[in-house]
Amino acid sequence: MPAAAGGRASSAPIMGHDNEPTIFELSARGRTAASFRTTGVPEWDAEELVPSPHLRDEPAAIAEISERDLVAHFTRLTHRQYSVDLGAYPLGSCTMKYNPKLCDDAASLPGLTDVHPAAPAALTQGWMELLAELEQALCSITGMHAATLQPPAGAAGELTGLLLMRAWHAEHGGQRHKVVIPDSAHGTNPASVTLGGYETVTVPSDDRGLVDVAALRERLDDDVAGIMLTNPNTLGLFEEDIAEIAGAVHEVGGLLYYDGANLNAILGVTRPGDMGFDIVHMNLHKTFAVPHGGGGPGAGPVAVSERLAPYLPGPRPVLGDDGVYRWEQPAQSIGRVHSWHGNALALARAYSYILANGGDGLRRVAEAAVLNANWLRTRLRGIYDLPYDRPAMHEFVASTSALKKAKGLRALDVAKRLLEEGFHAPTVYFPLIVDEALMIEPTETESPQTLEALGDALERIAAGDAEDARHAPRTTPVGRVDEARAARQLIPTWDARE
Amino acid sequence: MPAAAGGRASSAPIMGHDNEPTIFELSARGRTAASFRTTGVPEWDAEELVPSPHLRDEPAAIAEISERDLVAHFTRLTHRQYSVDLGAYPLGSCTMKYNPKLCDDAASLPGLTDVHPAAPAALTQGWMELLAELEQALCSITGMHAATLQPPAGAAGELTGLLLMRAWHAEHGGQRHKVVIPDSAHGTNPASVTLGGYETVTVPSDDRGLVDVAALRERLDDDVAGIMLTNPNTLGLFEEDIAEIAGAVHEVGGLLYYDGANLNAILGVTRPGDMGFDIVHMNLHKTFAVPHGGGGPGAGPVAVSERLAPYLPGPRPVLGDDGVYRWEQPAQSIGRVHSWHGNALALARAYSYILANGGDGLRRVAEAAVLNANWLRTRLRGIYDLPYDRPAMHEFVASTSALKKAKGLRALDVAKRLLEEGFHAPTVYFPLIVDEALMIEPTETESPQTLEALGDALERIAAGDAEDARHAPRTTPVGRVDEARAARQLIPTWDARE
Amino acid sequence: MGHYVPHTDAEIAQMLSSLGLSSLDELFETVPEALRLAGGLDLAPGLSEPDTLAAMERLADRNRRAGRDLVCFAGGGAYDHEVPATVRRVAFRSEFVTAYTPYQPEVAQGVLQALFEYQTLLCRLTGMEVANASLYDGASACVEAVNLAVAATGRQTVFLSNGVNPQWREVLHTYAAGTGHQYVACDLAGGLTRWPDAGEPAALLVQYPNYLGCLEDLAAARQLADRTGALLLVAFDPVAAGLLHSPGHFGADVVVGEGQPFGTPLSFGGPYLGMFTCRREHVRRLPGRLVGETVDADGRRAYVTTLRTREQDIRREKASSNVCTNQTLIAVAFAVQLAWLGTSGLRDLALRCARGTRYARDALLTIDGVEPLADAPIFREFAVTSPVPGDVLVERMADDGFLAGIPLGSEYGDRGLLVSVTERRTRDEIDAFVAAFEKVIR
Amino acid sequence: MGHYVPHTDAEIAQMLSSLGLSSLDELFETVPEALRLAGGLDLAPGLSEPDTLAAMERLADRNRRAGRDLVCFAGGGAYDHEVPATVRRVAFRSEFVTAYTPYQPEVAQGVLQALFEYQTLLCRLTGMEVANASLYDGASACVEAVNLAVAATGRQTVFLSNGVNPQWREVLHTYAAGTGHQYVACDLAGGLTRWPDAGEPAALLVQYPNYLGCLEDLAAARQLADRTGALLLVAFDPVAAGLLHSPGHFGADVVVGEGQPFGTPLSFGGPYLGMFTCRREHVRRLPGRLVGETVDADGRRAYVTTLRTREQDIRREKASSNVCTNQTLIAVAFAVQLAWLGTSGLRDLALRCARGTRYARDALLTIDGVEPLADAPIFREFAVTSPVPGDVLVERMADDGFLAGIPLGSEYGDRGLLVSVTERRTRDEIDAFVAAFEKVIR
Ligand SMILES: Cc1ncc(COP(=O)(O)O)c(C=O)c1O
Ligand SMILES: Cc1ncc(COP(=O)(O)O)c(C=O)c1O
Repeated sequence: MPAAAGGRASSAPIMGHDNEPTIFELSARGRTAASFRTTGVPEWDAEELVPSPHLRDEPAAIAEISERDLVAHFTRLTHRQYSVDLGAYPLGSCTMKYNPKLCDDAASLPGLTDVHPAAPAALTQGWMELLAELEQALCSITGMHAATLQPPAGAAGELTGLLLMRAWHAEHGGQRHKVVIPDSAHGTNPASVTLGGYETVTVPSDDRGLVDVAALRERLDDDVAGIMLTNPNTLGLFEEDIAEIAGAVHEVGGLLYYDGANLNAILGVTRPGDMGFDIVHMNLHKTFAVPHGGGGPGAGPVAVSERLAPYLPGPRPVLGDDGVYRWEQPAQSIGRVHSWHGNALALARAYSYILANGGDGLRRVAEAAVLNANWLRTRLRGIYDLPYDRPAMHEFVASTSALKKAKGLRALDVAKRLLEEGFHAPTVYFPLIVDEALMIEPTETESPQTLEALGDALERIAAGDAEDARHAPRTTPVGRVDEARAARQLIPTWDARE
Repeated sequence: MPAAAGGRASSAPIMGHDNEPTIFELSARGRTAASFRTTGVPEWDAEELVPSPHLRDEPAAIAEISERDLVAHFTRLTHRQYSVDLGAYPLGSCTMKYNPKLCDDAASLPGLTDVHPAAPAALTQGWMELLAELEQALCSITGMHAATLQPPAGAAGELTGLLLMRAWHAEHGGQRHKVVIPDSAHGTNPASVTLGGYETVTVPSDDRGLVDVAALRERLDDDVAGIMLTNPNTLGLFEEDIAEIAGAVHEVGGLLYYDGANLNAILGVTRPGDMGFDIVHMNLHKTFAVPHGGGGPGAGPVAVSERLAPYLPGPRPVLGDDGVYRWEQPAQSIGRVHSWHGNALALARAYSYILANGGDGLRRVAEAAVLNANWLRTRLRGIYDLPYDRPAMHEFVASTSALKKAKGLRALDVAKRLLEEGFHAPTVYFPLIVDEALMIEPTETESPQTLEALGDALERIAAGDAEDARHAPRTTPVGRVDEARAARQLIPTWDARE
Repeated sequence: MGHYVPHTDAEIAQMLSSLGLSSLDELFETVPEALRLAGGLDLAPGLSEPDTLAAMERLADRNRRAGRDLVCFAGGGAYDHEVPATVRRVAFRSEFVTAYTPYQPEVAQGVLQALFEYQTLLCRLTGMEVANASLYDGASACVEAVNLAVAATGRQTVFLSNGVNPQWREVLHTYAAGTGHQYVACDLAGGLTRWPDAGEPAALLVQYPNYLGCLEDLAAARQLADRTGALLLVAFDPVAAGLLHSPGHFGADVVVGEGQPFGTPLSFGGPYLGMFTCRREHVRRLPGRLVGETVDADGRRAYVTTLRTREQDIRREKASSNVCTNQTLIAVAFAVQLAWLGTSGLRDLALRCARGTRYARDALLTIDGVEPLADAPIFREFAVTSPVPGDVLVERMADDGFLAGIPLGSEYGDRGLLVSVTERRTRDEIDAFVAAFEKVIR
Repeated sequence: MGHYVPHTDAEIAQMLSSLGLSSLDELFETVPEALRLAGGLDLAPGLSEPDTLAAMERLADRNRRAGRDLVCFAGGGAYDHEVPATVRRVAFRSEFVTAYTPYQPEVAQGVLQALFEYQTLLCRLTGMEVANASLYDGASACVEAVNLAVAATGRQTVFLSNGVNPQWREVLHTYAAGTGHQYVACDLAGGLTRWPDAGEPAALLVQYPNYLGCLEDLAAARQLADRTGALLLVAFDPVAAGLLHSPGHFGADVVVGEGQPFGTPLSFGGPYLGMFTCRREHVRRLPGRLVGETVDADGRRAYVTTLRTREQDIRREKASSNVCTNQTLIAVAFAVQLAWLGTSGLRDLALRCARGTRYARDALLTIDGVEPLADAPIFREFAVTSPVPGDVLVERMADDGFLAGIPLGSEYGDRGLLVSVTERRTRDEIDAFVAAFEKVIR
């Protein structure tokens, strides 16, 4: 009998801390859970269907497992996984807000899930109306003119935006080579700049934590295609000089790109379009409650000002005077950036979230997000360093640099201890300009009681023993994980083990 | 700010062993998750709608909690709960087999869930066909003539059966007063006998673990209304003398009642009807994969022989020659035993399970269930006492009586240690006729690998330290629970605490 | 065949040989030859999963759905309330769905705590002190209430209001055949129960609001109970707790009811939820499971089923009830739905039901030929009479896309129709309903 | 308004005062007056949850559904495969759905192990050694494959087969505007790629089976790659792994593809799954997340994202890719579906697709006027030409309840239709499809 670990809840921490075996260990030759529709189609042999040079003799080896063991395996894995539905997730820059169950229902309507993306417009008017209405709503929220929903994530939105920049400059005074980004920018920004065919020019932040406008002016010339900004920036601070910045960049013929990862902070309060931005991407999986799925799928629509609209990716759904939606390719479109129409079901989720909140609800979202962040910031004052202790927006950055000097308590250890306290950790060591950074974003869906509990836990940790913290976490499904070893002795698959 | 524990995953053992607060502790005045359809109905005040002697001034106090906290609370509770979907559940007499996800889908079809039970037959032909077909299928499986699907659980089926007995005797020689049950019977049997208006007469088991036929004959007379048997019995043994027993009971004009809790063992192998039983109840939540739901809902249909059919509860769905189903009341019906038509969605689940398995599949279920039980029984030979070490059916009873004498290892401690090993415990201290009983039912859905792991765990425990076992379990969300205190200082609600 | 049996043929052969057997048939050697089923079960062979689902869909499509096919105005113990995504997706997580009764509390705190919260919520709704972990349905809850009262008083006779759901009364009579309990049927006058003014009943059983939707005079019932030394048993609509005084407020001894309105779809009548609550003095006669708070070995708060000596598995023929498997999962859904509503949401829900009901009733009564069946005050349901018998009315209005209500039996005078309006019914739906009603009785 | 903000007004007031503020507006004092949005957003006020769902249902009802309204014969990178209850109910448990990228491995072993299993399964399907944790879709996987090849070879030009999904090629060209990559379009002859016989390409990119369903000659492509020092990049249909040799068998360097066929419904095109695998020698150029096995402090097996220095958050402008959020949840569903199939199920699935395709193709070709567009051997998809242009054909057959296929662009010669048959199509459906086809082109 093949050795397989059997059906004990070996992984579920509900019963001890054993590992969950892989499906390959649970596999037993000859088993399957599969079951197919009876079709009555003639049952030709493989040899009659596929010529021999192509026909494999052995089917690819998959795990062989019963439905019962399959369900138990993955259910046990979920008991080894933290999630928003289990508790607070103050992961800075990620906007881990609660994802309403209503949107799960909306995105699983068969009339949305069972539609082929290549079906002609006449058969998909509902989807096209949904997408067109969502483009509209996102434009109102950002103060832009037109949008594409194709980019499947924020980084894809960034690259799309940079390609729009290229297309624009190509037809307006010729190509430029540099894109400016602040030193506090998220890593996807410079990475996208490179893929966009540009060279990254970094502008430092000043002691306020904002773009150093003087330094920026020094870097601006007619070879600058544009600037990418996050506002509020990754320190959670609003770029107060944004109007001046926009003026300066536009003066040299550059374009302003808005990284919408932090849009949650300003919903209904102010709009990138009004700040002078030309291109905006949004992370629907942050601001508009599309769940993160353990790392996606998300959606990263891009909205632009009127002058850039002709360059948008296509096709886009457009409502005709006859009340019928058709697919149209913008005149000077840069082309497709997705196999089909983007992460459609994620878009449907976001649309249902916008409908449920409405204009008033979205502003309340921003208000509560900013209120929570500032309440927690002041709660931590005197306990952690607050390198930029000024009114924050939806998030703020604390630091353990003093605690590290004093007793060796590192941001990483605070993060691991917080896991033991029952909370997910904040983002650590980002932005790079802050030493021992703890980037904390409570989001608007956490109650004041949750904030109090989180503040108390962070205070306990700061007051606690640093040496002890180095051994945290101990109450989690596994203890502190050896990341160095993973890279040193790479085991990327089950089959790669000796 | 009201004290509430906040949003940490305080309960999820994934992050430590704190308690999950009650929803009442999470409650904060003024909060709600509720959201209603916009109706346009005039908004009269309460005072205009309800006369003052009835109108309450304050609404009943419920927890006041956000959707986010509500979801987190109950999700965390699920991380404190073992279940079949997490691992093996060898709980004797409970048939904790895997519940196919297919049946979840079948039972949540809107065409089944969104039907009012009082809707006229013309509008519910699908449901009526389903119920009629299920009655049919259950009759084929049990070898009976007609059935009622109304009883919502096994115990309700028992009482229904006993009332059928009464109704029968009332019209055949007048009322009788005694019902015989074996000393190995499940507690619901005698409890139902009392509610059926009968007096319980207990017949002992012989050294084979079977009904002592001689002792039975002594107890049989014309005041015996009938006998209730489980076959295989609660020791997991087939009542080999069933034909003789049936003859003897029928001789004195008594009826035979079959407690179907153990039907899983004989599907497609033999049938209660062929054994001579007159009345049969089934536990669809055991044999037919209706999930237990933490203690229900189940379904306990009752099938009877032809002579008892006229007494069945009603109304029953009957197919007319015109192909239309109608509700009909059996001629001498004992009347309703359920508010409506029984636990309809549970019945739909069971029907889909029967369709998917078919006659051949159901026999395979019994074969594998019996195979698993006997394999494990022999695996434990020499490790635990096997008071009745003979070919078992779907379950068997082991005992720690020798281990208790030897080193004080009790059945209860074995059960608690098994939790630490990642398995659910067997049923303990039942049946009552076995000292320190461990009643083990692996079910057919556990793989040989799971049986091996379970056998190994049970062997480790028997070999382990008994004193240590008294402190088990330690790796569970809570440790050994003080049951005595719960009864001594009764706290039945949150509001009853001081 | 046998999708859900994981064993491969090789494994089966191996296991058999380890048992010294050469075929699966030999596993059944203890089954007398004569009793073995030759030729297998008389059932169709197993279907594949997609084929099975298709077969179930065919059946589902033969029903007219409330919501999509029919606008529902039927109640009578089964109400068309919203069950939000939150409740469906949380209450039916597989740990709740696939657990057994919590016999091992150390690994069942999830179900146990959810039940403890359910018990607390139910007591708050009913104004009682103890609740059990659920019974089967409204009918079985009434049966158990009567059993408790009989045991508590040593009396056999119960005054039974005709305002109690007729199907529940049927079930009471069915079970009385075994227990020998006697029922004195108490007529309605103007929609309210007329009690005998004397007697020695074990209990009075009354529904609030009653089957016709009318608000019974519980204070008067309490007085009669006091005069006669009987217990007051009240079947209660949990939605009413949003607007009406609880039965506890009027001094009820036992409060039961049908819990379907919170968290359970219409479901063709089941699984539903039998609510059972009583005063603490009766706790040792409580039927079924009871969850209590206690501590674990380390003194941490924990929950466990308690006062188990009442139950069948221990007390056997002397048990307070025979109930074992109950409706736990439905109780959990009830608790989740109620917590979803919260205090203000519960009141809002009750108000919306009452408003829609008032609006529909006023409109129907403007149609001539349509008369109120009772004039007592109502809450969320009402009865009318019309020139057309209720059953004919319902059949005809189905063609217009309405489930018009529930035809009333002759005991309520003929041509009666019971109409219920929930928070889901819009003004437009009600107007269309009234128009169709008028058309149909012309 | 703001259903999902838990704060009560009292709490807001309290929090504000603790911040020394008197209104929520003061929270935004750092936003210059001039930039503040007067009058709020130009959006409708929020809807209640039931109203929101009703609005979404209205939209959903405006689409014709595959399965209920249309029998689907369309493929082209999006296939109508069964997604069983098991996969839907397990892969979408809320712990998987509402987790972020596993930055804290100690509390993310669920997602990490599922991804480790996904990576292993994907390598077994493709015959490669390393897989990443997913990319966006088939198109983005092709883009990243080209980026890897260009970085590995230092060459800019790629031989791009016209047998590659046209939309994916469109995306490749869109992104080339930034990277400056050059593509040499390679025509099809008889359905198979005609490669230039010389040149210095960074890579050859070919699809197997290709867009017309034909089985490309990967051995020949490998030879050309060897001759020219190029990498062989293959876009692979994972379903093909049940019957066809893996691209790894033919010596591919990088294998990508669209993972939708396993575990993801048609979903109007997304979210889908970009599969990415390569030989181990390229692992340091791998785009996106990679999960590796390691141990925890106590030496217990654990999983973690590794070789992080490739990634944008650390390497920034020098990163191997800009991808951050990917399609993890879809990868988990892919793994669950594949494990559900198992080894025999995968072969069975592939066989059923191939059989239905053969049956449909043979039948269509008996209709006169219908000609094969390519004669090369096929697997689960095929192209035909007919007197009626593809788009007209599709529109007309929709009236008969079929989604007939995908009209082919002029590059494949006009009047082409791409037809795909999955395991879900019955003989009756195919027969009816063929009959309707014949009727429509008459
Ligand atoms: C500031 C910022 N910009 C860009 C991104 C990239 O977005 P995505 O992960 O959706 O590609 C993120 C998300 O991590 C971010 O926080
Ligand atoms: C042998 C036996 N009889 C009867 C019953 C009672 O069935 P139910 O719990 O469905 O009322 C059970 C279930 O525990 C049982 O095991």
